[in-house]
Amino acid sequence: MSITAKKMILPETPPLEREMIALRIANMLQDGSYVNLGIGIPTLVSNWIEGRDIILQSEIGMLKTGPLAEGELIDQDRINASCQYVCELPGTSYFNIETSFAMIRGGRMDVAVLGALQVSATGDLAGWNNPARGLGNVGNIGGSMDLAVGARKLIIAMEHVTTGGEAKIVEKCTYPLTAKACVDVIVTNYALIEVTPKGLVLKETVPGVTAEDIQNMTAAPLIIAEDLHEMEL
Amino acid sequence: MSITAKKMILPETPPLEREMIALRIANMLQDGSYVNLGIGIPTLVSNWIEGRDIILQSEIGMLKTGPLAEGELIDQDRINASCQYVCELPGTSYFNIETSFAMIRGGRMDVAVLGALQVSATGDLAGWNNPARGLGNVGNIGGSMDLAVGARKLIIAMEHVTTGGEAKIVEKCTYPLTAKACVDVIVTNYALIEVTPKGLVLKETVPGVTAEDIQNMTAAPLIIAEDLHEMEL
Amino acid sequence: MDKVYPSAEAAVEDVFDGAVVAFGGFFSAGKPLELTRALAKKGVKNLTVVTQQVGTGNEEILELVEKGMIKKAICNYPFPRSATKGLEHPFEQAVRKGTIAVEVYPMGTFAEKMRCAGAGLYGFYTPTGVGTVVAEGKEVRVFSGVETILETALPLDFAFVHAWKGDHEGNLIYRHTANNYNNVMAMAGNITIAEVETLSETGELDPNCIHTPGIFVKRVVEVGRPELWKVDV
Amino acid sequence: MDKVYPSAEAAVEDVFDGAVVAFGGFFSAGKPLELTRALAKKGVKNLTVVTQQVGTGNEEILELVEKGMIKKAICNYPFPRSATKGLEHPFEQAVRKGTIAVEVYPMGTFAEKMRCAGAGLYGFYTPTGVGTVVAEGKEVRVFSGVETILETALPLDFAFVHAWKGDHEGNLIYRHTANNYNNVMAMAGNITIAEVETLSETGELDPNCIHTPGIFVKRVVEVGRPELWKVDV
Repeated sequence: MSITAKKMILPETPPLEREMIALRIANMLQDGSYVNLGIGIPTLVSNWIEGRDIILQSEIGMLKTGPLAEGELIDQDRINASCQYVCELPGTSYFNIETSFAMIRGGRMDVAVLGALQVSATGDLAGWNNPARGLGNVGNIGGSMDLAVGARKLIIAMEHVTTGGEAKIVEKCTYPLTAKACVDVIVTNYALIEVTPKGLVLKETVPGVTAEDIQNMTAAPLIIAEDLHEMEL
Repeated sequence: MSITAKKMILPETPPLEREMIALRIANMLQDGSYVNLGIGIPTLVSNWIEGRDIILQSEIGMLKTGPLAEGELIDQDRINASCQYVCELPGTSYFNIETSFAMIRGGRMDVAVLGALQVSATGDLAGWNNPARGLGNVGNIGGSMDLAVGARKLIIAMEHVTTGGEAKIVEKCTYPLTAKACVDVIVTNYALIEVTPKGLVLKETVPGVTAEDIQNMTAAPLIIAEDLHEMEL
Repeated sequence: MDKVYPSAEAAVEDVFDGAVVAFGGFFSAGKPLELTRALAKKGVKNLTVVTQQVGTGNEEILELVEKGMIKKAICNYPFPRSATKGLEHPFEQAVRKGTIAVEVYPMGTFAEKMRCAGAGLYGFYTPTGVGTVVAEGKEVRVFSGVETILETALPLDFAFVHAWKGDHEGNLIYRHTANNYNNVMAMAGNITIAEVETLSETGELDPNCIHTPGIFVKRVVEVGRPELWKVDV
Repeated sequence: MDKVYPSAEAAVEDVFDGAVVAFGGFFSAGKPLELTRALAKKGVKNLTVVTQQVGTGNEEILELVEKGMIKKAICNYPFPRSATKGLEHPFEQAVRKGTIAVEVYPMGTFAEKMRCAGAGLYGFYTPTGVGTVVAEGKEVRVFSGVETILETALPLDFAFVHAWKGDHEGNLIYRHTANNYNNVMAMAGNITIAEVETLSETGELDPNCIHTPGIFVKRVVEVGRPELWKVDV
């Protein structure tokens, strides 16, 4: 499997916890924005925005999705698209799924945060189908393709390499694509990288990790930002 | 203007009043059907169906449109597509215009009743643009094109000839079309004619008028139905 | 995010020369009267107005016509029903003189073009208009034996809508048939401005009964209940 | 027209071999459980099922899988999230064995294909899926510099939907996120069958708050409030 199968060299420094990746992303969100959070690390972003003026959309058909519901607050008719019971907030609205995707494709989502299997040097995203599963061209697409295409800004939240130590940031995706040239920012457990017309720009690293370390676990060339700095959390 | 400009020969027998054309059409409607009535004679059909299980749709976004509203019942937010104040009935629903036309194009309208300027031998309808007005290719289309295409059955309600005595049922429409091959039945102030694959079939005439009389005011060949009979009202 | 503006004037201040501006409403129901008046007062040039009708039953838009603010009108029922009245009507006169260009669509197509834009889609195939002047210059395509034409999205720079109730975050509820074009224009508007009869606190409106979720609405102005319209078609 | 049926069994009696049947709902919210059970009980062959997911969080459909009633599934999120669980899952096993064919669409496209059919349209151009396996074999077209693909309408022979409240004429109101696919499937269904938790008298539901107008619904069955779902994705 060429470059992506190559084991990456990881630094000794411990990576960020998933919750910290989510926090870094939460800090990027602007007040007043409409945001959709995908399954996995992206969902954790919601833990860091309570009390802030950020409106979450859930593609099942809910705007202003509240925190996860527990105990008596559980209502089977109030779930998010990750199939979690959620609460209502003042200003919540419910709508049908065709309207939900009108919002998403129609450019109303200021930000979408999604997970990824691979991101390419040109911002292609592969996130819905791991060929290892052996199901060919079918799989769980979910709302990912619409979100990747429709969101004004697409942030990827993921581990920097696979559990097997292979690169996830690659020259060219080898897994089935979610969408082409759609990613704006990648936040991993080691770094924050922006996708620009010139290529991938390394903007932030976690404390104790060098730009060289990041390049060593990235299978696409990185441009070092002039203002490269440690990630603040 | 060739054939359509030719003055038709009218019989001595008085034609039906507009209300009677509407009554004949009302009698054709089946209980349980969803019906849209256009501007003009079609609107009068509503006077004959009160108490019957016929549900009127108004393309502005109302289903189960009630009778015309007067006095204190007038509400500027409750109008039909002909811009008349109407009443609500038990079971009325309101919806947006995109849903309204989803119903219309989507085949949910069992019957539409429209007026016409011309109907052709093959059921083409011309109803939205009288070239005499001199506005060229633009005019008041309204919902007519969608209704003509979308309704399961299209009934035309009109005077048999123009006020100038010219034929309105013609070999081929010379006015801008509303839709091709869309008309199922034509009810005029002299006759009821069905549009069939074989051509126009004269099924009913008003009392005192012969098939020949009808042919004399029709600029397309008529097939005389085997069971041609007087119109019952 | 609080989207409430202090006045209609403030809400329309950035409408620019050459903008595409849509006006919701259908005759007496749901017209954004105060926003339209504010726009007339402000003065702006070369507008493309998108609205069911210009002038007839939409008198407040006439002021834009008379002040020479309109370059083009995209509508469904542009002219007075009566040819005689039309000759005296400022909008029809402007069209005849060629000072305002006019584009007319079947009602369902007109609504769907905006829904298409609002849903982030680019075109759709409809059977409405096949074989008519509406089809001129458009691609014809056959699906399962049905002829259709390609219609494209109609995006709006600004959408002016009128709602019965609205909250601070832009959630809207319309009253009876006053919904009509308002929802679809709100969806298609890059900047959607809603005038509401009553401004509610966020959380007051039933989340299961919101017609237009706040994400589609950028600005809200409270205008009170409009006077009863006298409509003379 | 009273559309109430005495039982789910009676309502699904005419579902035929080879029919295209859609099932509303999304995980725990808004699934037509009783109708699905009645269909499983009835037994029918070579179904094409249209639904968000088959099996996972949709266990009642598994009975159709296990009884060999399904020829093909059209869905968005067909398999369990976990690859390991997938291997043990009857639906995924059937897909791997080739006894059930599967077609997967992005969520927005999936919903829009049904909306397209329900709206009497035949196809639409969407940017979602461009450059992915979803685009294979589909027309690519550029609008204003944006690449899109042509997706076509997905009409349904039967749509099974679940609503919170419904009246005798088929007007439906959904609860919270239990709307999801139910409205769009109701629109696309040739024969739409609604199970409702509470059957209301016609006129009891607020006409401004009907989610699915009765014209889209052919049959109504009262089923009471479903038990709480345990969802294990």
